[in-house]
Amino acid sequence: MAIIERPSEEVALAPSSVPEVATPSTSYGIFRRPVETTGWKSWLFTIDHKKLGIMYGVVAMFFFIVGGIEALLIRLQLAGPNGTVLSADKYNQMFTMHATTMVFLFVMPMAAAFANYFVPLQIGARDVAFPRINAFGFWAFCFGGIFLNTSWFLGGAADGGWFMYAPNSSVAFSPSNGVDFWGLGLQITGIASLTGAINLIVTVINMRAPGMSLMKMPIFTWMVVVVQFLLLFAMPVITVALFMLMFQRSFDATFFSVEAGADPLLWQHLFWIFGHPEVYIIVLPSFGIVSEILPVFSKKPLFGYPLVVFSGAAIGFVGWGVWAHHMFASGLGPISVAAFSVATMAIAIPTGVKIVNWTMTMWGGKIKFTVPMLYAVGVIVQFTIGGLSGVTHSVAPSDTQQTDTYYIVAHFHYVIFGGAVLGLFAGFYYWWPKMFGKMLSERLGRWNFWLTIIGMNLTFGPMHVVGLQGQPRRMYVWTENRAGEGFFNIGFWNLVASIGSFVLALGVLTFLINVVISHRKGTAKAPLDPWDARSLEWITTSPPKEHNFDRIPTVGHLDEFFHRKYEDRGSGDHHEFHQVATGEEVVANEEAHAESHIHLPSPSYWPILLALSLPIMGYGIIFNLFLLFGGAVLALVSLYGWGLEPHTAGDDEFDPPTGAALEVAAHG
Amino acid sequence: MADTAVHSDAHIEHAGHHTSTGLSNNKLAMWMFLGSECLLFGGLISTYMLYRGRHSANLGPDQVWDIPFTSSSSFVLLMSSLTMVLAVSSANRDDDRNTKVWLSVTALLGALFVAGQVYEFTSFYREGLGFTTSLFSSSFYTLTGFHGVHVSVGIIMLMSLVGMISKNKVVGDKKEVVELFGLYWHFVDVVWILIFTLVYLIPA
Amino acid sequence: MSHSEDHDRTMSPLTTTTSRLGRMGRRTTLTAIAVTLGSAVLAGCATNAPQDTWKPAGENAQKIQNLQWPVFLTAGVVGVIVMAAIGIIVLRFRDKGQPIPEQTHGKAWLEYMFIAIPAVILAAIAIPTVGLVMALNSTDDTECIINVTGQQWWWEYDYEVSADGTICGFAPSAVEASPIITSGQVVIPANTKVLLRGTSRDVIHSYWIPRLNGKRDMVPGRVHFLRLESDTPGIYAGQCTEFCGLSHANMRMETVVLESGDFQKWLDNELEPYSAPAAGTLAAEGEATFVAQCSRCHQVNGLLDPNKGTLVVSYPDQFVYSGASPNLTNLMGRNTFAGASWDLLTPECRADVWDATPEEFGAKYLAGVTPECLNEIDLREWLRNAPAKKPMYADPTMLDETDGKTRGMPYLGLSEDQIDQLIAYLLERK
Amino acid sequence: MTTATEHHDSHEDTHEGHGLTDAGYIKIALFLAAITAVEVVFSYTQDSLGAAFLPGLLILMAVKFFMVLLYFMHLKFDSKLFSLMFYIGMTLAIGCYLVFLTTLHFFES
Ligand code: HEA
Ligand code: HEA
Ligand code: HEC
Ligand code: CUA
Ligand SMILES: [Cu+2]
Repeated sequence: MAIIERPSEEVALAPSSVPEVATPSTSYGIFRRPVETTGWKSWLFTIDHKKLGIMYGVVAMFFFIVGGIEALLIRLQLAGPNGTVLSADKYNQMFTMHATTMVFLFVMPMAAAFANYFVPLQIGARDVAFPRINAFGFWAFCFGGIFLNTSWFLGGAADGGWFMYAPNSSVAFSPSNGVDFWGLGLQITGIASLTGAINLIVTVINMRAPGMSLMKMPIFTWMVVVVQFLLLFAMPVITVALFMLMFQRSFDATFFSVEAGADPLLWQHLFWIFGHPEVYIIVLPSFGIVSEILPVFSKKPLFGYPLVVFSGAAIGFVGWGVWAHHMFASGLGPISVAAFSVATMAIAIPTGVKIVNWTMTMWGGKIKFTVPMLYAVGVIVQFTIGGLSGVTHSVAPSDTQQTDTYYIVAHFHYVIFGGAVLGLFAGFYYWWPKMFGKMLSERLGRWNFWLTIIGMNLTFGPMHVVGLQGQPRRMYVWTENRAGEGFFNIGFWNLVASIGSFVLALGVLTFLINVVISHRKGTAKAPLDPWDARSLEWITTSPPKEHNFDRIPTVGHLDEFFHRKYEDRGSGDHHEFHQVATGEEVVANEEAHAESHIHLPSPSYWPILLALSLPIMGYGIIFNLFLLFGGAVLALVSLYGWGLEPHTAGDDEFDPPTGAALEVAAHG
Repeated sequence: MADTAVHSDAHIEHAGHHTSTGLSNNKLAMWMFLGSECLLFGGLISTYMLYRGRHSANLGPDQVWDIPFTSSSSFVLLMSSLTMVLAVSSANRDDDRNTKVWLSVTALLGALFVAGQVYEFTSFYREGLGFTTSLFSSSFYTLTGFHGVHVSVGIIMLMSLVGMISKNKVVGDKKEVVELFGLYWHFVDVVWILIFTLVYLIPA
Repeated sequence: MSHSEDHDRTMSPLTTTTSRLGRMGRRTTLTAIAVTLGSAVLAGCATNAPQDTWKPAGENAQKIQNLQWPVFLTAGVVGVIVMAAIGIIVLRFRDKGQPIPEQTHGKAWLEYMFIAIPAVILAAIAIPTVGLVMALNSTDDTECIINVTGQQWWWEYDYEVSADGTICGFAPSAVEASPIITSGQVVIPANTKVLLRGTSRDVIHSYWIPRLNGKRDMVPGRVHFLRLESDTPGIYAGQCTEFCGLSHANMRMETVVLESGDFQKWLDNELEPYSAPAAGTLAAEGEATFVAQCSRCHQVNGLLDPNKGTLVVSYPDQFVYSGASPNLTNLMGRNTFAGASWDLLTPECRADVWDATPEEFGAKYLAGVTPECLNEIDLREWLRNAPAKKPMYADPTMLDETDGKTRGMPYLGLSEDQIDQLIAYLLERK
Repeated sequence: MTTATEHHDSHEDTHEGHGLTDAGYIKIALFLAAITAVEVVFSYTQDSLGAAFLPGLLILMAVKFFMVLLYFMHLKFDSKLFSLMFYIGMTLAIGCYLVFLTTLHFFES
């Protein structure tokens, strides 16, 4: 924001203190370039990766609760036989939107929140490569998510299940506008993912601090890069599928019209070519978080760092060759089935590397079981359960007994909740002090953790039983006729799962309470380095200053921060680590050598306006083509505005001009 | 199109060049975008391939194609790649005048191609091949339509660029901006090379 | 399992790695045995749900079972090992003030080993998997083909007459063979390799009788095959497992396996000519109502229009989007209806048939639905208002997208009298 | 991002000194046009070409594709990183979609 920070003691000690507020002058006729650094405008038009990260987080959390409440309704309906909480129609909408919300509006954006916030910090950069595109990505996600959910009030949400198989998604079989909203909404959030992917990859390739070679990069950053590559190449595939769906529904194209000779397997292939990479998109960021946390609390570097990096990349790569394991019962023919079955098994190998290396990281460590660490260990255990049931699916003949039953539902909630979501919670607790300068309560955190773990096992554990006893998924009711009796009876275990889901909800609620309490206690300030951390994001204040680092750190090691704090005084095979500096001292040293001229790009109206045009066009396609035209005009105007706008507001756009401030030399 | 990197010294014009790899952010981003587009067009082409034979008897590819016509419009698009590369080359010599000329010629050739496509579509339509007629027609129009939209967007961008160069309003490094547009334009041409052979020349 | 926790804690953290691994090995062997026994016991008593995937009753299901239990076991053992390792770590490597450990970045040989071991295990799983995929797909030894067609939300079966005039190798004794069309329950002879040849009339459905075989999607525009085979007479329950819209949950199916003698009887009965209800009975009134209200959609083979004396042929394609409705010729010969979602038998009679021993089963099934055993409640509700019982897309004001055709059976506004008549009429359809 | 100490002027080595002269570009364009002409001729003489027809056309297509990619788009002279980005996408696209078409029995007819 074209202001120079003067890193003085005051600023360092009171990180939340606001730098000089500049008053904007006029630059767009009556509108002014939004250069405020406080107030609502500073959020709405911001292009700061940290603010955007927080905004991603808040909105994703909101959608987590939405998706969670949808899940609770599902569980209420299924608690007993012939449930009456939801009608068949509402139930179908509920699980479709539950999955869509959780996957596209919670896990992916929450990972984007962490990636946005921490990737630049972990590689020693001051922002991402394309800050305005970053802002656009956030708003596209936000508006896309809202757009998707307005379908609830405009005739009903999508009801075809999250993989929306054709031809059940055609107008004749799903006459409400729900599927249109679904397709266009995902298209919009997909644009956000694509731009985000390009942005983050460029950032990591090009903006690393001096000395940070690729193999010295924090593992979280690595996993984010792999995920962005997956997004980069997977999004266009679903884009093609969604366009065909839109043309089918809105303009009577024939892609999925069986009467015209269409092959319904076309959609399945396109969806899963995207869909399988997608599941690794979901889980790898959390793998990254876990890989950050385990070394910190074990006081050991990540075991086999290069192998963990390569296995992450390998998962990403092999993940492109296994999609048809979702189609083992679709009638592909035995050769394809056998090939995909074996390929799927292969993916357990790189994933196993992660599990084993995490375990070996802890082995022989000096472990502190803080809340983030509990969650990280939770991931290892819970994900392994889910991964192993995944291996049982990969055996194609057995999968024909399992597919589309609750046994699959159990698998993917163990890998998704046990892998991805627990990992995200680990990230919340680990990085909260960094992001907000305040600690979350460890005591409440432990409640949070245990309720969540017990809740998730109570919820998803019984689904293994229910599924192997033959209960298909996506059934709005089950009957006692097919429930059986005795220990494995479906009725009992369905009830357990439903009760479990409320325990789980209590767990999530505890987290929200923890957040509220932490922020109410206005004064309690987190120590600068509460965990004795190891990576670059900790070599700055908490929360970081607007420009992240007073001086861009020079990197000599993987775990740079650790090596600045500790020194090996042993000799030969004998190692003895001694603390030579505290985190505070390391940061103070950086501040003492602050750089003088720091330019940051300025906020802009255009990203949010461009993003706003997308849902307008969406409504246009569904309801009224004039609206489509209006949206297109807005998009065009925003694009031109964007294209002609300099990255940084000129000095004269401030009132008074801030040119003078630029010359202020840094303190010390 | 793209923002410049955050940079740690005050020379705004040079921003984006001081990178870990020495490569331009914008160019890297463009190449990634093009890599991603491979999967988009790949999907559309394979869908077309799957469905090209599924049509009513007398409205299949072999019946409606007009190879000489499409060959000439392909030639036009191919030549627009030449003019584009000449524009880039002029821009690299800081020759604004020729840059503008070649960019305009490129846009013109592009427009000629699009006009040819519009003509082709209307004549197919007159023969009875609507968008919804058959699987073949839906996937053909979708594939070539996507390509046509890419060309049209390119034309708009080229003309805007000509305007911006005239008014001296190009944000960032002018040479690079021209080069980026060039990459995009050539990619669209490359896609047409595939379409021309796979869709038009190889019989269903 | 009781851990030797105290012992663990007293051990010096500097114990050598080898001895740790050795101890871990011993413990996991024990746990593995426990798990093996445990799962064996559990599998043994898991006789319960009719769709239990671990209770094979046919050749293909058995082959799958033979492959899957060792896989589950392997997965279980791997899981236990991981958890045991975590358990040991939690107990042994807590921060008890020990010095900061060596900042080791890994040991190459260990890392390679941990790649090699899973690779070997997975290869051991992969080979039989590929073999079984191929084996399950072979159809050369098929002895009987039955066409099955899915539509929202029920299955139709069509027993083709083969060139030699037999159906599944059985020749009807009395009459000439003509195609048999039924719905909901498919009746097959025991010890016969039956091949279902399936497709769909609207969206994708999936055919699944867990105890006989894995599932196979039935896709519109494609024909897929699925083998069913069993040597034990009885009813095997199944369920549509590909999400197919509103009443996916109410799209079930059952495979009925009969001894060859019983199958012959069933066949003969199916092919018996139509017998009109005796004049003046309630059922005869029902026949008229049926012709007036139902026969436009539902076929009853051999039914003559009482007024015109002509053969009544249904034309459901004008009213139902999928173009088909269940053939009701021998409705009471099966014992469930409407996508096998409700019973035609009262609970007691149902239990009698379903729980019958394989020897008794045939006779009980062939008895069909007797007046005493009729579950009138559900059938009445169905006739009174079908879409209220089974969610279907049948509201006439909301059918723009399907040319006014319903998906499923619409509300017909029948009076209670008409329902009485229809039930009396339907009771004789067997 | 680098600090001033690591500062190196990179525009020189990324923009200039590589690539072709304008005359070179024109030659390539002519070559491309010629191939296109050959392709069209191919499509008219399909019968006499027999089994060589399909592979011939595909090879010509690939030659054109890579000529534009390598020369017009400078990929040959530019950083390998750009090639990497593009080729990953291209390879995934070719690989996945070929498998996809194979499983749908596209190549069997
Ligand atoms: C986070 C997301 C995630 C992850 C990581 C995975 C991971 C895996 N998944 Fe899962 N999967 C889903 C999300 C995920 N899945 C979803 C959402 C669906 C359903 C979609 C839908 O239908 O709605 C699904 C469905 C699904 C199916 C289709 C089931 C069906 O519908 O019939 C299959 C089939 O093969 C499968 C397999 C696997 C395998 C083999 C892995 C492997 O990557 C797991 C590897 C991990 C381990 C194996 C554990 C650790 C390893 C070791 C300890 C080493 C030693 C191990 C051995 C020697 C075995 N998954
Ligand atoms: C990221 C992915 C993700 C996540 C996190 C979850 C989380 C949960 N899921 Fe879901 N789920 C899917 C992805 C996910 N799911 C997918 C892809 C499907 C397949 C859909 C399909 O078939 O198309 C599916 C399907 C699915 C089904 C099967 C439906 C069916 O087939 O008929 C069920 C049933 O129990 C279920 C349950 C749950 C539950 C109980 C949670 C819980 O973990 C939720 C926990 C969260 C909360 C509970 C929110 C907390 C709320 C508060 C704190 C507010 C407090 C308010 C109150 C208590 C009122 N999910
Ligand atoms: C407009 C078409 C239509 C009409 C008219 C109609 N039905 Fe149906 N009926 C159906 C359809 C479709 C089904 C299958 C519904 C399902 O199971 O999902 C069905 C199912 C049934 C079933 C269950 C059949 C089975 O094998 O499972 C019975 C019994 C039945 N109808 C009786 C009647 C009677 C009696 C009447 C007349 C009073 C009638 N129907 C009128 C369309 C119709
Ligand atoms: Cu038919 Cu589900
Ligand atoms: Cu998958």
